[in-house]
Amino acid sequence: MSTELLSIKGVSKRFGGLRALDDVNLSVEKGSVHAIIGPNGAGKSTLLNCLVGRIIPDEGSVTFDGDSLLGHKPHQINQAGIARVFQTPEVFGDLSVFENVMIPACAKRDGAFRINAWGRARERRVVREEAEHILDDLNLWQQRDQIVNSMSRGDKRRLELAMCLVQHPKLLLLDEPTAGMSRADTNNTVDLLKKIAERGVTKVIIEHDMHVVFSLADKVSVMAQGTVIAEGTPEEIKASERVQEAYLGGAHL
Amino acid sequence: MSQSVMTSQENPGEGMGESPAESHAPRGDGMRGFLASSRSDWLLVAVFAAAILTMPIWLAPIGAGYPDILQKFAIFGIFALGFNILFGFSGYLSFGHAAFLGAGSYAAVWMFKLLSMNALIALAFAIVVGGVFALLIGFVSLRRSGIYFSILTLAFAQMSYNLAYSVLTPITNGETGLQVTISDPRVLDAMFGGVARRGVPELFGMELQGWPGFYFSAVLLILAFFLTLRIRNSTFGLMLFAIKSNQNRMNYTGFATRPYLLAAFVISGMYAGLAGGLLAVTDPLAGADRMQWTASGEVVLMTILGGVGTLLGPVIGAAVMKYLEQIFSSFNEGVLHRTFDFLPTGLQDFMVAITSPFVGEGWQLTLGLLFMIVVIFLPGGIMEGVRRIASRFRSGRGGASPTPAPAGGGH
Amino acid sequence: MAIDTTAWSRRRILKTGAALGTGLAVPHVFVRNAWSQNNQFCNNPTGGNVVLGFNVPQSGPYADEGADELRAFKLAVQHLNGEGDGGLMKTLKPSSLKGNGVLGKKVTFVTGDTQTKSDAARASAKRMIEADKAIMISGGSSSGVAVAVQSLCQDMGVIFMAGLTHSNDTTGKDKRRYGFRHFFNAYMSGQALGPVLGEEYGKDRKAYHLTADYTWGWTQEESIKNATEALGWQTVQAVRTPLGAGDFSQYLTPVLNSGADVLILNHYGGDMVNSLRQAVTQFDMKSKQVNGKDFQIVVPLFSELMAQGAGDAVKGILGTANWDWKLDNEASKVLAKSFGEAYGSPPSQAAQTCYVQTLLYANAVETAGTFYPPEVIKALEGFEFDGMGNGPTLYRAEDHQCFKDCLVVRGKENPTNQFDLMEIVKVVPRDQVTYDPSIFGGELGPADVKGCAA
Amino acid sequence: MDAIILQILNGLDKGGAYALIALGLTLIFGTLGVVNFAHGALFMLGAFCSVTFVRILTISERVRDESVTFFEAYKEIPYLEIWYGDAGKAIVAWAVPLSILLAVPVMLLVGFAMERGLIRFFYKRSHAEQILVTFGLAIVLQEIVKYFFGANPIPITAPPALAGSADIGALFGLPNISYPMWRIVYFLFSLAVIAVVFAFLQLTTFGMVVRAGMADRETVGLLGINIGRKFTIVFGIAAVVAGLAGVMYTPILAPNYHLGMEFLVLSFVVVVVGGMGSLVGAVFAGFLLGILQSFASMTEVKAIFPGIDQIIIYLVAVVILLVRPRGLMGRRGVMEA
Repeated sequence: MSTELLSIKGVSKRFGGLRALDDVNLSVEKGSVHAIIGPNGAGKSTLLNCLVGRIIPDEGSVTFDGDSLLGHKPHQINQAGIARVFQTPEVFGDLSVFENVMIPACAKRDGAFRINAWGRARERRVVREEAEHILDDLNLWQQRDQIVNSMSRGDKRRLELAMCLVQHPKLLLLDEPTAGMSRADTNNTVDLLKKIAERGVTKVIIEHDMHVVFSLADKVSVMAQGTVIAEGTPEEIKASERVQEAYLGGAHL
Repeated sequence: MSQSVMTSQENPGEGMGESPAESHAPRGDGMRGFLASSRSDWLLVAVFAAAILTMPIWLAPIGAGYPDILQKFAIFGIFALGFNILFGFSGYLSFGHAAFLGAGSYAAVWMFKLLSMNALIALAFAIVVGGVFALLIGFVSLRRSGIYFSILTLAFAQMSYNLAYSVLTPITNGETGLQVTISDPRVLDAMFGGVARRGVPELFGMELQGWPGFYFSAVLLILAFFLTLRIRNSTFGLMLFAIKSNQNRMNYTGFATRPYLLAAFVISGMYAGLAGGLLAVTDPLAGADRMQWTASGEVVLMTILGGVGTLLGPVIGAAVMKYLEQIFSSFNEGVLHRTFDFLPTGLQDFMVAITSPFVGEGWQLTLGLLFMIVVIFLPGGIMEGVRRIASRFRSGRGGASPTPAPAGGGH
Repeated sequence: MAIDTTAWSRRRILKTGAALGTGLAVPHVFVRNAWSQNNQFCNNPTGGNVVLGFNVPQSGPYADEGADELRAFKLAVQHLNGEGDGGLMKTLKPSSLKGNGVLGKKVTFVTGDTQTKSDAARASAKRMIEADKAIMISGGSSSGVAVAVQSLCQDMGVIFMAGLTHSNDTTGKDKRRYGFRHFFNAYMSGQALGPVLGEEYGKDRKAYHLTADYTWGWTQEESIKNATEALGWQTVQAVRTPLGAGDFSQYLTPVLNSGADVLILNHYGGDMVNSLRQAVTQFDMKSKQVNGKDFQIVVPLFSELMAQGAGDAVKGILGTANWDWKLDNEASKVLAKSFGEAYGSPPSQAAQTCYVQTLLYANAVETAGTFYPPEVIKALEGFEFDGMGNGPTLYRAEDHQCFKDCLVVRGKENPTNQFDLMEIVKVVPRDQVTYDPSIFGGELGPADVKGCAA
Repeated sequence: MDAIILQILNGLDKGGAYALIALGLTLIFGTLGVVNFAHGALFMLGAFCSVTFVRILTISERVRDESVTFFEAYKEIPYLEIWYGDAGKAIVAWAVPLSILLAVPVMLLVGFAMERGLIRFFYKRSHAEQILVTFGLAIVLQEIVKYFFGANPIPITAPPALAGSADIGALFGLPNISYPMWRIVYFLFSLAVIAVVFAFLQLTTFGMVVRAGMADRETVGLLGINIGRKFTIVFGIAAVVAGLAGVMYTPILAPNYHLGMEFLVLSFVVVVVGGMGSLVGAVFAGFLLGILQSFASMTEVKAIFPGIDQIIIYLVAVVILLVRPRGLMGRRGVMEA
């Protein structure tokens, strides 16, 4: 019995003449933190989009927990247990923090569609308790009534993370979770992610900041020009000359 | 569903009064009320019901204390409430809602002709027809979003209108409008011995014209308001607001958004069907004009004028527009002279001269100006004005800092 | 206070019922008194005033026509109250009018906007009845509105004196006991126009109809078709055009190549202005020859405002009209003078019909000696009168349609002034346009309705 | 055959009008991001520029008709005709094309005033609010026109040389094809205006900036310091295009104050069918819908589908939007939310 949660085999995607993904193979172990690094335009985000159903690959297979993900809509993939944090936080800006967290909690309870037009949302005790719990966990309790649009980017990111975690996903995808953050915010986020890691949620992280990558990841894949050029533990990647040449160039280290 | 129905009765949430979420909940009608207590909901409904039912008294001084206009206030209030469930909650701007209003009217009149003059049968059928019609149009139109959605709904409504006016005359009686006649079969009435009295819709013997017609419409408006309130505070309502806020995130959060939107579309179509049916109940004649794009535009304007996404706004917007249409258009110079009677002659003539372009045949000028003034000075519609006055009043009295409570959904 | 007017108190219903019962049992004269003393009908005027409701289009394409109707109503009210020069009060025969208001009560009026929409018109009429206590409603500029308001007035028990409405249905299949029409109708247009068309254009013609795609258009088309086919004309094609199409070129292009040599435009208002102008000034049809004959255009229903809108295009076009201010009779001159002095322009036919309707209603009330509608209706039904500008006229009891002479007019080639747009070709005598009321069916309904006082 | 050619011609002049109105509308959408419900009113104002110009040219001496005594009845003879005889007559006759001279500056001013005085405050507001304010403005504008010109349609004639119909068929050796000359003029005029607008957008720096803005609404912010002024100019251009469409349309359709509303819905359908933010799409859709509308009116077609001419535009709109999600040439993301 393998512990493989996500398996990407031979995935390719073309946009016109551009080969965005070229025979990508990747395997994510249950409970691991798997980082994907690489220069801009390497195809990291495209790969993520293939995972959540935003893009359908031309070739290859994506298997999650034993089932193929291809051809499923984003909401079905989420219901299957994959949650995603976006590069720029995708939150419900007009709603309060509390509501933002309740919505994904409802998705977990109600499935993709259920009309519940009579009962008061706030009186759904189970959902509410889950939301309260996660807000408390992620230090958002004080801001629970704030309208999200008025929050800082860092807080929005934290909220988005809370929205994903409240669903207890099997796999969490993080697209540059610290992009555009100050050093202090970045450190906070790293601490947060470490804290989450203790819960055993499997994670795939796309990240530029090597500090973040090496302090979080169990395993690192390096992408360049649409394909995976190296894979290994953070130490192995650090040591790999090929990676140094192709990408790192010492710039970040 | 079952869980929620139970909780709504028992209100176990009240027991969580000590929970931190309760204590800091912002209040005010602008707020979607998600965190407001259900007790304040009941209070709101009670105040609303009292205000609606006493309209004949408090609207009489401004010339609106007669049955027909109050019926229109109530009926178009229902129409706008339903429209707001789609547009105000989910952000999808339908430009063809008049089609459901018209379909509801035709459905009701056909019930009067074929089955019975009983208003409940007609209304039930009108709601069903409005809903089914909305299901068909919504299913197709919701494949697109934004302005593409708006134009699809507009196109369907205009097709309905044009056909109703001409080719479908056997069903709609075209320009003249579908009427109830004494010679109609009315199978049920005939069966139960109820002699077709005079072709007036009734509720178990009470003819629904004039004041009874108003109170009947008013009760339905209050029910519709209560239902809208429930929807707004429900999980379903929360999902609609979430779709409006960020549909992309909804998808990645595991929701199939289209069924939610279609449900909202059908519900608002049923409201429109009910409103159309009520138009036929209080005045049994259904004309094609009701389906024209101007009628669809009217409900859009009513909603925006009152305040998009607010609960009371659409009802107020509907009343303001119907008031202008009915009362301002009726002012002629004679009425103006009487109005300014208290002034000396010269001043009186002057006042009549400067006000007359805005009333009578100039009532639409006033309407246009009102639209502009409201939207320029009160971005959230009339409800925004109400909120501002309320917060000023509150701060003036209590000295509490008027933190601008976000006008829920009015973005 | 508004509750005071509550229309459904049980006591009132009982009283009405009792009064009705008495009404059936006692002699006629007594009933009348019983009614007028009991206030038990809709909006029985109690004070020193009586309110009339003038419901005209004030917005939309017919707003100018509505404004003209309103001017006529105001003039009629002045004359009824004994102000101004009295107008047709002096010429109406037989007349019960006294020039001191109606039944001694001063006439006042309220106005409203029909928007030329059934819903708006009914809402406006309801306001007049419910809020302003109008005892009679008049006005309007389209048949759809007339039929809609008429049936409302029947339900409310308020008399409706129709304004401009030309469809056969108004006094045909949709006729009502409480509705009266002075204006002529499509059938009469056909009967009047047919023979003139035969004389002017010959018996061997091929006609192409463009018809506004709604009820009035259809009855117009049918009436003209019947009249011209009776002459021996052929109908090549009858094409329905959407109401308010604006640009009719796609309907006009096939006409010249269809083999037809007459184009009949069953359009009114903006549609007529545009289709006629496009046919004449753009497709140049008037100067074409087809089948060896001059191509002709006919517009069965004319109005002054449409002629104004169509400009030069109207020159030489045949059509019919209800009345024209240049008619050579005393009453027409009196009205043209009275109206012209008051407003600086001659009355349109819409204005004339509205003016006359108001006077006729007032006269019927005076004759009946009561505002009680069933009595007023009786006074109007079968009323034979003269001196309103249309020659001897009968308000036929069977369908509440006025029968009078009908005008065939032609757009004037060389107008001598800005109002001189049409010339009268022929005054078709009343007998020629009279028809059997049964051909259009319909039912007038009862005179004693519970109405708004029930 | 002749019927088909005639209906194509029909579609071309109709399409010309649709395309011109839609062009300005989509320009405003694309660059300013504003839903302008007052655009029909601009078309109407253009038409009334023509009416005003004709009125000015035909300021007349009033020769009293003595036969009418109780009100002022008179015949009008334009002073131009009295003073300059046939030359004056000719000027009056060519009033419509000449009124372009009046319409361009007037519409430009109207456009500037609208944008500066009202529209610019609504760039950041929701579409709903834009709709309400521009719809209110449209009503106000038409009520003002109604106040001065009445509700009745006003007859305006084309120059005699361009009135009547021309035997087009003779050019191609086909019989029975004669078509109104002014409509052909209108079609050519619309092509010319479209060409000028496109040339302006293609060949000038200003045009490049505008096109960049339309291609990607995000980059509109990069238009530079004078972004406000550029928006004003774009709005002015759109107003002029709509106005010119109205000016030249007056001989075809007698203008009344309602004219704008009649074209409003239609022009939105054209823009959306063409695809939001696509100028070429708007022009193409304008002509396409014009031609289809003409064909749907043929009796042969109506015999098969009764009432098809009533709904054809909307039917086509529905079909196109279902087959192509963003109209014929629309881009992803423009006005989709």
